Amino acid sequence: MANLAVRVGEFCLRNPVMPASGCFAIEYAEALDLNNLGALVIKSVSPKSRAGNPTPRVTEAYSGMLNSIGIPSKGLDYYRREVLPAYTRYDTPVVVSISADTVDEFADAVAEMSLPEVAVIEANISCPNLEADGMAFAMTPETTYKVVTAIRRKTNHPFWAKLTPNASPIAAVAKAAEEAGADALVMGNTVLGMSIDVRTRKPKLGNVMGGLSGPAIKPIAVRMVHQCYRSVRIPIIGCGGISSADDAVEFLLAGASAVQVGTASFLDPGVMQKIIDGLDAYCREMGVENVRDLTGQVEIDRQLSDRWLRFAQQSG
Amino acid sequence: MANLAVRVGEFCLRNPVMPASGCFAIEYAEALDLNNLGALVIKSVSPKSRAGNPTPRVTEAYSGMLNSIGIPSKGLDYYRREVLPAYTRYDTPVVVSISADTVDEFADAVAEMSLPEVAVIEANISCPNLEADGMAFAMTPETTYKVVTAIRRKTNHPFWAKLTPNASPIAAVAKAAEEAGADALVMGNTVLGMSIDVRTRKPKLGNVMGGLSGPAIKPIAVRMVHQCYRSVRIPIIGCGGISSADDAVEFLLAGASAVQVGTASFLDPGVMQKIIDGLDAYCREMGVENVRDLTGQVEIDRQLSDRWLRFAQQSG
Amino acid sequence: MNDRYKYLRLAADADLAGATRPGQFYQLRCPTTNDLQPFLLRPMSVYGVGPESGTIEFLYNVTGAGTLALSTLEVGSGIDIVGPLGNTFVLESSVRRIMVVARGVGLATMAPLLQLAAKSGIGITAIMSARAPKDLMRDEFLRDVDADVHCVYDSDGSSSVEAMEALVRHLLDSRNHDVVYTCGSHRILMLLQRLLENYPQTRGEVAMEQRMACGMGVCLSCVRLFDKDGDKQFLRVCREGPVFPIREVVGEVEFG
Amino acid sequence: MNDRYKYLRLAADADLAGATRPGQFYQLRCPTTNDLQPFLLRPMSVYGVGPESGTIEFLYNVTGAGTLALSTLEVGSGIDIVGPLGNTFVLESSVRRIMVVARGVGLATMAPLLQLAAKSGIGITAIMSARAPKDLMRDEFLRDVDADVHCVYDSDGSSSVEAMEALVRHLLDSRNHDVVYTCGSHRILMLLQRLLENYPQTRGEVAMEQRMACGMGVCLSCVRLFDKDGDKQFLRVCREGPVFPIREVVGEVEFG
Ligand SMILES: Cc1cc2nc3c(=O)[nH]c(=O)nc-3n(C[C@H](O)[C@H](O)[C@H](O)COP(=O)(O)OP(=O)(O)OC[C@H]3O[C@@H](n4cnc5c(N)ncnc54)[C@H](O)[C@@H]3O)c2cc1C
Ligand SMILES: Cc1cc2nc3c(=O)[nH]c(=O)nc-3n(C[C@H](O)[C@H](O)[C@H](O)COP(=O)(O)OP(=O)(O)OC[C@H]3O[C@@H](n4cnc5c(N)ncnc54)[C@H](O)[C@@H]3O)c2cc1C
Ligand SMILES: Cc1cc2nc3c(=O)[nH]c(=O)nc-3n(C[C@H](O)[C@H](O)[C@H](O)COP(=O)(O)O)c2cc1C
Ligand SMILES: Cc1cc2nc3c(=O)[nH]c(=O)nc-3n(C[C@H](O)[C@H](O)[C@H](O)COP(=O)(O)O)c2cc1C
Ligand code: FES
Ligand code: FES
Repeated sequence: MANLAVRVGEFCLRNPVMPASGCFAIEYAEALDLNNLGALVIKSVSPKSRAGNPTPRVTEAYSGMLNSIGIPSKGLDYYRREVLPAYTRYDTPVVVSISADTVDEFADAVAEMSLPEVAVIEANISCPNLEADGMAFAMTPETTYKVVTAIRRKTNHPFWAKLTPNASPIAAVAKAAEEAGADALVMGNTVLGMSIDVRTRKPKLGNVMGGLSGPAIKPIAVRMVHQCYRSVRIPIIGCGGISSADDAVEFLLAGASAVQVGTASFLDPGVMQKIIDGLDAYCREMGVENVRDLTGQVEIDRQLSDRWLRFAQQSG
Repeated sequence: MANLAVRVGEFCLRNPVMPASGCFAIEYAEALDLNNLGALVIKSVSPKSRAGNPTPRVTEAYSGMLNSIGIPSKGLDYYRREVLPAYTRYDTPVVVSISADTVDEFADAVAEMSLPEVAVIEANISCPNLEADGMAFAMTPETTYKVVTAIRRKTNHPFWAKLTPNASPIAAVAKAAEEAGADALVMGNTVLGMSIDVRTRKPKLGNVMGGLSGPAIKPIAVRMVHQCYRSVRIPIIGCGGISSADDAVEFLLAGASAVQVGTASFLDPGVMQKIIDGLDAYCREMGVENVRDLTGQVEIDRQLSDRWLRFAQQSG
Repeated sequence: MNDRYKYLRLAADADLAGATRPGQFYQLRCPTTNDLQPFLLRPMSVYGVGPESGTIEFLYNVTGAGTLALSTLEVGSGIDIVGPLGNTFVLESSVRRIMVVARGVGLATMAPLLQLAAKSGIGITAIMSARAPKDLMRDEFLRDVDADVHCVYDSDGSSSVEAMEALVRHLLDSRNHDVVYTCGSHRILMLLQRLLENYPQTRGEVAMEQRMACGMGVCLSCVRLFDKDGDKQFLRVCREGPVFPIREVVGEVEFG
Repeated sequence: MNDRYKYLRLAADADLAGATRPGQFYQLRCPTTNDLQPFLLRPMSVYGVGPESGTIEFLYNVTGAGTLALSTLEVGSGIDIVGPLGNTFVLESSVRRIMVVARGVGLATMAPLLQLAAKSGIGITAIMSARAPKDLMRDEFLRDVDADVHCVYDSDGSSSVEAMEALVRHLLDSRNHDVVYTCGSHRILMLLQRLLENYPQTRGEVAMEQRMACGMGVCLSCVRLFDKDGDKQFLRVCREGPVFPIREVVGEVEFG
């Protein structure tokens, strides 16, 4: 048995595998022993009550799916009273994911949910910022810095900023989150996409656009994890298209300290346990004693380009 | 037989189907009648001679592939003398794709290639801008405006700006290209990705990162075409993951006036002809007389959200 | 079965027959081929179970990539399924007679209910609606159960709302029915909802459909709005459903 | 064939046997399953053709998703292939004797050359290298062709560079060989390149491999560097190759 324990900053996990927000709920206790997971990440909650987006809310894509669930919410009180207790019963740290519409609302919500029974707060700053025309907080370094600073002021809980792959200056966004005091980054959320039914001419999602997730986005997420890893010193939790232990290892090698599994659970509710077991098997096969030693260990040959150029220059 | 002819600005095509740059070369004459295509788009050429990137240059992904070919080039003289003539022999307009390292180099190269036998110039402004630290020209509205303005000053040829899906403010980038005088947009190039071999721990591409293409990126490209369509009045050529007539129609409905087919040709060199035939079949089945009437005809129910909100507000 | 409907029987080591109740469904991982790559699992009602404890049957309509891929499965090949999922039709022991109103592939969902009712000695009135007599699949629905069967068709107009309203009223008036069950047609559901206002002593249940991802209550993609005594709320078809009281369905708006 | 090597025979309506020359390859669209989704086509040398004009044979090594998926193909099923692609081994009519040096699955690529040589009455010296005698596949390589066969193995050290160098030298010295062909081992290629310096009258050809996307010369993914009389240039393995003069290979650098 390899040592699967990892640390995300000060925070210790029995293994690096946890669910992605919105792709996990207590019902999975029927398919998994929740005491075996690294952490339990709950669906995002927003302080404002809302119904979520119109149906249809999901449609499939090649090697992936689009969703526009939105963040249906009955507010924080209801959440604390009716949702949270089911998760805090396990011997596994609980991560509460928060979405909000404005900087202040975000900070206040995080403060309110910084409860003793909550191990970590994940700030889903990939959600729309109403003060910036609905553009997600994490789309620019400036808005990221602002919201993360405000949150940091209001909580002493470990808190992770969940970034969006739709942001092009991802290294700068990551840096901004680090400088503003985030304890870790989750990289990342879904990629904005759209799909049209060519018979009815209607968008396949009620909300027209939605987030692409699943194996289709894995190369994009791996790349962004690696870019973040080169940009910041805080730990990174990789997320996007992970459906096997090999995928998880790929994210660890790229620079992640832990991983989140989303869409893959919809295809196999027991997949997280398989990934945990597979990580152990991988470590034993490859002679890796501690899974945490994999973080960032992609072997990039810095001289390769130069060698190639010299080699290629011989050509006419 | 439906009328498949389309216009991209002043420029008429017998049908909306053309290859994507880098995914087509004269060798496909063995698999296709090149006189049946809408246009012939050639692999990008750069004024500077270069060898391209180290091998391995391709690797596969879920529903797609990553490439880091780079733009191997022997310069414009060689291109004009040795490459171009093979393409201009057909009764199909030829599109020359240009990449360059700096604004001036770009403008000069476009000017030099604005030849009578060339119908259109495609400026691959998704390539790295050495004056901006290697960030692609089309990553920001400002650098886009600058390079497109410079190009426009130097050519009277129809010219298309090829945008990159890695740019997050895509509507603003599109607008900048329009304002700076591009005749049309190609949306878009590959999405930057990365893939690691978990046994060797090495990146699967010699160049570490590379461009994701194929069906995996289709929802992203469709979304961006639609965002561009809402942002500009110049025509848009859709590109990204198209491998069937239904895919082509999806892009037309989203707002494209024509489409480019890339990776799909690698899986079936005859696929462009099948897409052309399939477009005709689609039009006949659906009672569409002119394929050009499909552009932008996605049926978005602007009241849906409101109806949904009113409906949802009933809930407690 | 015929051009449109296909039959699928699976055998597993688990006691699927014992674990599955009428109205429940499974999520099926459809096969992947070069041409068809259904990504999500497909929800499918259980059409029948047994006689072996590991045997389970589905009846499906080929509509898109997933079901088309299913139809390419060769005898003897395996697929992954998740389930049983969802709630069940409720058939109280006090019930004496039920009415089932089925259209299209909705009959697959209700077939196990017929078996259960018959086994419990409960009387069955069955109304079957189809485009034309050749589409009816009467035998596939009844599977030797004894019932008072009424068939209506689009082809002769007998399935029109007016004609069906008259028929259902007539049947409900002539004998007491404790419960009415339906599946497979929104139009019929709305008709029954309206009719049941006049029969307060008769319960009504409908098995609903909605796009699903997880099928287990996790993702919130499959919600529909229901009215529980004036308290309107979104419920998950996969978890609180797929079976809902006919009276609680809020059917005013279609969102595609 | 055995644990590692599989045999695939396809029948098509086209005259594949007539169209395909030794050294050429096809791109195979491997099957897609729930577990294996090879996206790109896989390049595969032709191992044999005929006797029917539409029949073509491949011999492959199960190494990853694509070849694993191939090995799940059931007898009677169909796959799409693109080809024939690439150039061919050259066997001039003036040739009297050739040497073939094969290792591993490289024998598949060279098997058609043996057939052609035998049919033309050309003498054949065959050196076969393998890990151990059980991996050799001698009969699969020769397919009843008469040749002067020498087998070398890792297991007894006879396949070491030194031992092979001595063997090849001895054979080239004892009889005139017009051409030496090889495939399947970079080490052997480098050895032959070095040795051929001493045998200027002997041509050498090698069939190379490289990652491919299009297989038709379009995408520029499959380049390798070659030295044409001091003019170094990148050539496409799929188009200018896969067969190249041994002397022109630039083998100094491995890029993964
Ligand atoms: C609880 C439940 C039970 C069902 N039982 C049966 C049954 O017994 N027999 C049967 O033939 N069909 C049944 N259906 C409908 C069946 O799930 C769809 O016909 C099937 O998913 C279509 O998949 P496809 O890939 O062929 O079609 P596509 O149109 O390609 O499917 C695309 C996507 O839309 C979803 N989708 C399409 N139609 C429906 C639908 N009507 N309901 C929910 N999702 C849909 C698919 O699951 C998939 O995610 C049931 C649906 C639900 C929700
Ligand atoms: C011209 C040519 C002829 C060949 N002939 C044969 C043959 O007759 N028999 C045989 O067993 N093998 C042959 N190969 C090698 C064969 O193409 C690879 O073994 C095969 O592609 C591996 O695919 P995979 O999915 O099983 O492995 P994976 O490792 O999963 O493949 C991943 C990707 O790498 C590529 N790849 C992996 N190994 C190679 C390789 N050695 N060369 C080129 N691309 C590779 C694959 O095509 C695929 O795109 C030939 C290769 C070339 C270029
Ligand atoms: C149905 C669905 C709902 C989601 N809801 C949330 C959410 O509430 N909050 C959030 O931060 N991310 C949400 N996500 C994004 C996932 O947490 C994850 O970042 C993304 O799906 C990429 O990972 P995957 O490819 O493994 O699914 C959701 C994703 C899906 C598919
Ligand atoms: C192997 C390869 C080479 C490419 N070379 C170029 C190029 O030289 N110039 C360019 O503008 N785009 C290039 N592209 C991008 C394609 O033109 C296209 O924009 C992209 O692949 C998305 O389309 P697809 O999914 O249909 O392949 C290349 C893509 C591939 C796969
Ligand atoms: S399908 Fe996921 S909650 Fe119902
Ligand atoms: S594989 Fe595309 S050029 Fe050789």
